[in-house]
Amino acid sequence: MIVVENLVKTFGGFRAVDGASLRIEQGSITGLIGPNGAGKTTLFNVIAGVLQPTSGRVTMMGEDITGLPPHALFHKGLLRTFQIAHEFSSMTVRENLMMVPAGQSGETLWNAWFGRKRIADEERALCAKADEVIEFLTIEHLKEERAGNLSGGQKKLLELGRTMMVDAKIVFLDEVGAGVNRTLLNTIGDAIIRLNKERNYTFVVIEHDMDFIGRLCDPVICMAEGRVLAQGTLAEIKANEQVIEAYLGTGLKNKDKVAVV
Amino acid sequence: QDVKIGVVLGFTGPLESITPAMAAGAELAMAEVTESGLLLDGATVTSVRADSTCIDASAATAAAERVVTSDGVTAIMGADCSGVTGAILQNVARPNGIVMISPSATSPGLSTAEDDGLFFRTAPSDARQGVIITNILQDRGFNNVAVTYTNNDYGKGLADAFQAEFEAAGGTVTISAAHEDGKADYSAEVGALASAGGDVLVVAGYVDQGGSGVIRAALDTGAFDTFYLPDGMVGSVLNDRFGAELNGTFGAYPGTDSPGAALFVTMAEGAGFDGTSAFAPESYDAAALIMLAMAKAGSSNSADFKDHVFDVANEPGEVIYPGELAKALELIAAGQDVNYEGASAVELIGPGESAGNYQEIEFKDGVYSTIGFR
Amino acid sequence: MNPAIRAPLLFGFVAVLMIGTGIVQGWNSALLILNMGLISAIMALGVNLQWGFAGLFNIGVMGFVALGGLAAVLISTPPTEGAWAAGGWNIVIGLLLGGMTVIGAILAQHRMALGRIRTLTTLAILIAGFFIYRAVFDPGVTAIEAINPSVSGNIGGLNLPVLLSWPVGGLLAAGAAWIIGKTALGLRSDYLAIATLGIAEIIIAVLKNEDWLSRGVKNVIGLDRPVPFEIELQQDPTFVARAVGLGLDPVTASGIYTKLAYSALFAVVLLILLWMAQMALKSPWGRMMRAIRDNETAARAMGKDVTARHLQIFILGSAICGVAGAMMTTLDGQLTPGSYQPLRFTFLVWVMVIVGGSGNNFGAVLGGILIWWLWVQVEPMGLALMQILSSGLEDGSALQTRMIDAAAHMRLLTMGLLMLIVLRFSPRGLIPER
Amino acid sequence: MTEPFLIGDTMTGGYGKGPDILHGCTIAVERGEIAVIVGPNGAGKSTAMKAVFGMLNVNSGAVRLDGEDITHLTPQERVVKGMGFVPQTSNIFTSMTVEENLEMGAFIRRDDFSDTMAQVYDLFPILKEKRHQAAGELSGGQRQQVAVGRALMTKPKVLMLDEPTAGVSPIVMDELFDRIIEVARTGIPILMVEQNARQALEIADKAYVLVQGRNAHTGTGKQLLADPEVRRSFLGG
Amino acid sequence: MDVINALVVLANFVIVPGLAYGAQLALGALGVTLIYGILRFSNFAHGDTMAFGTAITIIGTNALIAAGITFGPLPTALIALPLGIAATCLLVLGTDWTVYKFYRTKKAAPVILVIVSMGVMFIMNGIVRFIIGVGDINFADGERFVVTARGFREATGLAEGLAIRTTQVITVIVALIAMALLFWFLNKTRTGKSMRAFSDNEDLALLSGINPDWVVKVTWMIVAALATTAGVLYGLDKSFKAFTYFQLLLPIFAAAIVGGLGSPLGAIAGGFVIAFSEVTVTYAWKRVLGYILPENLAPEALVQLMSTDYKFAVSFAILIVVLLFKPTGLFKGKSV
Ligand SMILES: Nc1ncnc2c1ncn2[C@@H]1O[C@H](COP(=O)(O)OP(=O)(O)OP(=O)(O)O)[C@@H](O)[C@H]1O
Ligand SMILES: Nc1ncnc2c1ncn2[C@@H]1O[C@H](COP(=O)(O)OP(=O)(O)OP(=O)(O)O)[C@@H](O)[C@H]1O
Ligand SMILES: CC(C)C[C@H](N)C(=O)O
Ligand SMILES: [Mg+2]
Ligand SMILES: [Mg+2]
Repeated sequence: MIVVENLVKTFGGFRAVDGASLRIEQGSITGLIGPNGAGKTTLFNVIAGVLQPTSGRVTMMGEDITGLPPHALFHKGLLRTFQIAHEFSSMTVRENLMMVPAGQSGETLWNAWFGRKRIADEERALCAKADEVIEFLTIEHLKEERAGNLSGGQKKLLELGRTMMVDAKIVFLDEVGAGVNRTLLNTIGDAIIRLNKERNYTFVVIEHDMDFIGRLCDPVICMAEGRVLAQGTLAEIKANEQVIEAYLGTGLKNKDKVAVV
Repeated sequence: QDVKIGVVLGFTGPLESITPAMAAGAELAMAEVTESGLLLDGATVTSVRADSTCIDASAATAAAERVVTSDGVTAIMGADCSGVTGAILQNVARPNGIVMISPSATSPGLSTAEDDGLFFRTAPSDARQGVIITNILQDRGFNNVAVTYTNNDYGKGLADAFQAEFEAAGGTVTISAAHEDGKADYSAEVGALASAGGDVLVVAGYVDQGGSGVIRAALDTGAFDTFYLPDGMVGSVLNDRFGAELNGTFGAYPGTDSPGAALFVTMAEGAGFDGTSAFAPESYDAAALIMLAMAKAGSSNSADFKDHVFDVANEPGEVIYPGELAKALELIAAGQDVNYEGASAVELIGPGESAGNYQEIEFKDGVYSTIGFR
Repeated sequence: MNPAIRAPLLFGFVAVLMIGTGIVQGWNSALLILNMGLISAIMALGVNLQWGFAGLFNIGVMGFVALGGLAAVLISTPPTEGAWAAGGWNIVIGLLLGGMTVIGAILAQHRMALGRIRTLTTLAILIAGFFIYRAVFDPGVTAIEAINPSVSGNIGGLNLPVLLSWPVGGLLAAGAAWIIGKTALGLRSDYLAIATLGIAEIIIAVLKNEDWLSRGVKNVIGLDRPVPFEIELQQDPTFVARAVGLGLDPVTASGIYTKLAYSALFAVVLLILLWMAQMALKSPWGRMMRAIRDNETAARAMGKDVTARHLQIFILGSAICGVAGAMMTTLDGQLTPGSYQPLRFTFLVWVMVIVGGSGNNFGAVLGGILIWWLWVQVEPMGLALMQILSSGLEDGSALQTRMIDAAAHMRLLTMGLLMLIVLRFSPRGLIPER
Repeated sequence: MTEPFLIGDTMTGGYGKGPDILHGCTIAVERGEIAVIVGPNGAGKSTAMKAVFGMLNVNSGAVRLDGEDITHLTPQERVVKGMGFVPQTSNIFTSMTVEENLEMGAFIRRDDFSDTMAQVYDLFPILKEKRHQAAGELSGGQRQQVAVGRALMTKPKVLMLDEPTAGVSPIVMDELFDRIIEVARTGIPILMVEQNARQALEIADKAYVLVQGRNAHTGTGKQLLADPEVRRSFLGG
Repeated sequence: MDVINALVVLANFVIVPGLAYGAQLALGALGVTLIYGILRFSNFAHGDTMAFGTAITIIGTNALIAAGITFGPLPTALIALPLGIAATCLLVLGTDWTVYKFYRTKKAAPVILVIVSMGVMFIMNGIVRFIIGVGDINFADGERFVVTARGFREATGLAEGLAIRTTQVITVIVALIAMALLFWFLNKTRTGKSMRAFSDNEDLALLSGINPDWVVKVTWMIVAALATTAGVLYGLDKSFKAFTYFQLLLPIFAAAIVGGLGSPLGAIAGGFVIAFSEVTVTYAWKRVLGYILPENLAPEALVQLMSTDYKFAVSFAILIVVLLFKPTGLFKGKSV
């Protein structure tokens, strides 16, 4: 589905992504893990067109999409969420969702003035859809709240909710789980699996929660220092010495100091 | 009875430093008339000030409209800058039929503006000044000069009129460069002027504005040391500000060898303002003309007295100087003609503007003085 | 206070102000203020579209207003006799050549591979183009400016009804906005602001110095009007009879009549634009714009073409300012380029938008009318303030004279004071966005 | 029972003029202890932390530090009293370098803090590498490390952390928890909100479950971990 | 010899005035940039703050001269400067306390503060005119020139003169010192860093124990000092006039922005960019070329790229071009 070849992105002299090459298979839920600063988010940003690559190539279903602007990629069915939530803070939660779908006829001025009947119909449908998503995210009571006033986790939920408003082909999730309650995260995981099964979405998921990754992802790609360090099933990755050293670690050293009751 | 006259001048904005003296000049004339008790059977004359801002046509129009409709003035002394003067004339004076005498709007364009016979000015059109400057320069043997002008209708109009005249008379204008008033720095202009060269720099600007800035920079860099100063540039502040640095500089501004100007200066001194300040005499004269015309018409209504402005300003009749308004009113009451000369030797021509008598000045020992008349 | 009653209440208050002005200072004064107030409201609407809807910090309002004014001259004045023959074609061809030079340079930049050759070609095109342009253009200018310079000296206009200049002013401004938007809209906040300010200054510089176009600083006066002249009415016996029948003095009546006619024209334009802005704001388009204003990165990721939307709204807002500019020049009856000052035409409009309530169309309209009313009325207020303050002082004391002398300057001080008071009690504007 | 070192006692309050978010919520921590707050998103955990730190109005209830009523002190005065806080969001100075961020953490300290800084760099080696880079240019997890490092620089008497491990990799999370335990054992009480609840509860001496601004469950970390109801509803089974 | 003459002409009409004007703008821009950097708004009242400080200094200068105190070859105003600074400090602190503080605690959007500062500008406008009037005031005394054009010609025997004014020298030196001090202060001192922290994230600054009131006070006091110094030096070099000080605002803003808002280095660079683009692009090269080129090639025409009418247009055009390549100014400024 997506092939990344030899991608390099430098900031000043620093090579945040340093010749990464990877394939994301159609219909998979690929996990992307790696130490902080490995270049995962940067990789996402380059694929999603937020950043221009220094060199390298990205193709989507054979088509070269390197350096296309984000809105163009969105129209090709490529969606992403942000690690640091990017909500539309002065708009309500519902508006945050309703603005997502492309091709709304009310988004041209002409229709805003002279096609008001059509807009009203579309809006009603959109509104119903948004309410569905809101219900799924368990934030019904916040429909009319300004998104800026949400709690940290709720903002992350909203991020996810936006991807559910349209029919995407591939969705990049950047740490949707960070700051989200684990019980809810399980529900989110279920939804991802369902979207993957029922609507055939492809997912790429950055996450530091191994349980979550384990439940969802196959294959898992581990990045480090801007390059792909290892790739395989989670079990394989977990057994990889390098990955343990750089990323997983060996657990608490101060276990003994924890009070036992 | 109380006759109200609007004094519409730019009390704020780029001319804010000369307008107080102008207003004081006009109000001096009004006080004189009120005191005499001879206008329209003892009418008092009060001034209603309004801010023309000099640059904001809309605000000026609104202010003028207000003094007309709200304060009920029956004539306007003003406005100062040609731009707002045109706007007030078209949007307030003509619709309301109010006489307007400007002491200082000198743009040649106003000569041909439609005015229903309501508009006059005690300042000459700049077309005339171009001739004067040419004559003075050539009499002194200067044939190669640079010009800088303030970038408005006054400066540009004057510079154009002068250049046309001067070149027709065989002179060369090496450069004619605009400067904007109120700006921070004039090095660029002076640089260009210096590069073009010339024996004299003609500064068609305002003494309180960029004009002085250009002179300062030109003197400091040694680009020019002789200047020609037209009307907007002559003011006693030059003595304090430049003094001996300007020795040899010359110029001319409206005025005659009639004793009016000197009289006015003394009167102004008594009233606590500077009678040599630019356009202050013209302002006194503008106000005086309005009141004398009213007396002549026996009415303070513009429609009645607009046709008498010429009568009182020009021959025939007894010559009237500043401070003699009471005498003029007496004469008019007695049915006699007056010829108002005033502080600036008023002589109205053609479309109702000053004929343009000029006095030539020259700097010597750090002060300027009048050396002749044209 | 509940916004639903707040807005009508405030508009009611403005109406009371206007009526009060009419009663105290005369209806002519009140209507004059109202008319400029309506025009200001339109400008504020344009700025609000850009800032309130899309967060574009445009402080080049003055430039667009001036272009509108230029349209009024170019549409309504008669062509100067002999000007076209003397140099009009040189100018047109010169301008075309100049435009082609720029296009050529841009094409070279786009089409050629990066490198020294590209730079050299571009430079060569620009330099050669510049000289050719000057060679064709300058003689035309000289010839035109030589035609009776003290009253014309410019190319003149098309001698069409001045009303036509309102849409044309909008188009002219839109065209300029397109060029500016294409180059500068990538800039953020204050950087965009200073760029737009710069462009406005450039537009004014052109207007001031290209005498062939609209006489430069020599001003064009006596423009045509869409409504009758007062004098004509005063000389029209039926009108006079009717005025007298109504118990009015014909002079006053004629003034009121023409001003009312203007008010009606302006109000129609304002209402149409207000309706359009309001519909746009409440539609999905408006929602998209707010999203873009809130967070551009996210809006991009959600498939919105931020650049195109910015350009669109920049053009629209500027066009509205252009329309207002043409209307204002029509009302003034003259074009005086020297009077275009940023303080008056840009910052004052911004004050209107912010005090009214940015992001809210009704707020902008309210701010436009209210602030203009203040701008005119602070003058007598400032004087009154000084008189009150100094009344306690000994008559003729130095301080008192000083205060009365400075009264004219209290105009701005009063303005500032009132602004601060309003913003203190409703910091997000009088009718805030939601 | 003696009074805990820091206690937010039956706090009720909300943001500005909005509705109350907290309803009689109590959280407390003893010297040398780690207290962990867990709960669903939007339960009011962050709000409770901010209330303890004086960043919003508490309509009723009190906050006491070491027996002293500090309910009416400004946040800044609380800092001077020795409280340190890492908020959940915007918790770094993005335009300043990493090192300057840490220096700002030590702002109220007048002594030489270079050794503390060295400790922070030991704990988060990546920060040492990036110390002259603007913090806003860091990756999500690196920012989180800066935020915690900044709070550690204060050498506080009590440390409050709002989701310190959100977005950090497992290895760093372990190190962070190790360090938190060490710090706590030196006698500094630590009050922390966590969504990585299971790991957090393992090291917690005391734990609170907040739901809709109210205390739903309270106990030791182990007790709550063992409670099936808590596990199912809040810890993801 | 001719080449030297050409250089002297260039120095006299382009380089020296450009440097001096640039330094004048830079000093003003430093104040603007500081407010933007720390308090995050464009302060429209800055021009009038400068005017106020200068007005007070002028009054002080007059008093000193009346008392017979002068400063030798240097302008007496420099002795009165501290008085002006002190008064301006009081004024801006008072303004902050009565006006800006309210919006800061409310966390109002920057643009509201901009408009509020316009209100303050109007008020200061009135105050300044009330205190000192509207006229042009010349308060420079002491030795006006370091080198006069005539003196230079006589001393060197060259055909061309070079004039350097005392105030020009002082301004350039003061501007550079002020910039260096400010740079050092913001980046190296504790208070300076806390000011930057405050501007970056106010809430977090609070959590770090930074006293916001103190930060704000220090900012305003520095701004008052910078504004007064800038105003006085400008007034000494040209002359004092309330209206001109208001007009100075635009080029000052342009300088601060093109240099990069919030950056002291940028303010200096911006000042010179604006000044030199005004002075050079419209310069007529006739005289310079006349010296350099052989006699028969010497130009008749002015050899001027653009007439001086377009001097502002050109300097703004350059500004825009700079911004197109460096969207947040030469030194990576902030944007809110
Ligand atoms: N704008 C920037 N300028 C300079 N360096 C940057 C910039 N953005 C990211 N980096 C650096 O690039 C590296 C990769 O960052 P990235 O955000 O991609 O990491 P990540 O893998 O997503 O980490 P995390 O798990 O912490 O989110 C980091 O070391 C970061 O400091
Ligand atoms: N600034 C604010 N203004 C108004 N309401 C707010 C604000 N911040 C948060 N809220 C509301 O308060 C409630 C509690 O928020 P809080 O941030 O305390 O949740 P939390 O328990 O920390 O959740 P999370 O785990 O998602 O961070 C939420 O419903 C949220 O919408
Ligand atoms: C007051 C005057 C200096 C005005 C000038 N003569 C003009 O016409 O604009
Ligand atoms: Mg990341
Ligand atoms: Mg939280």
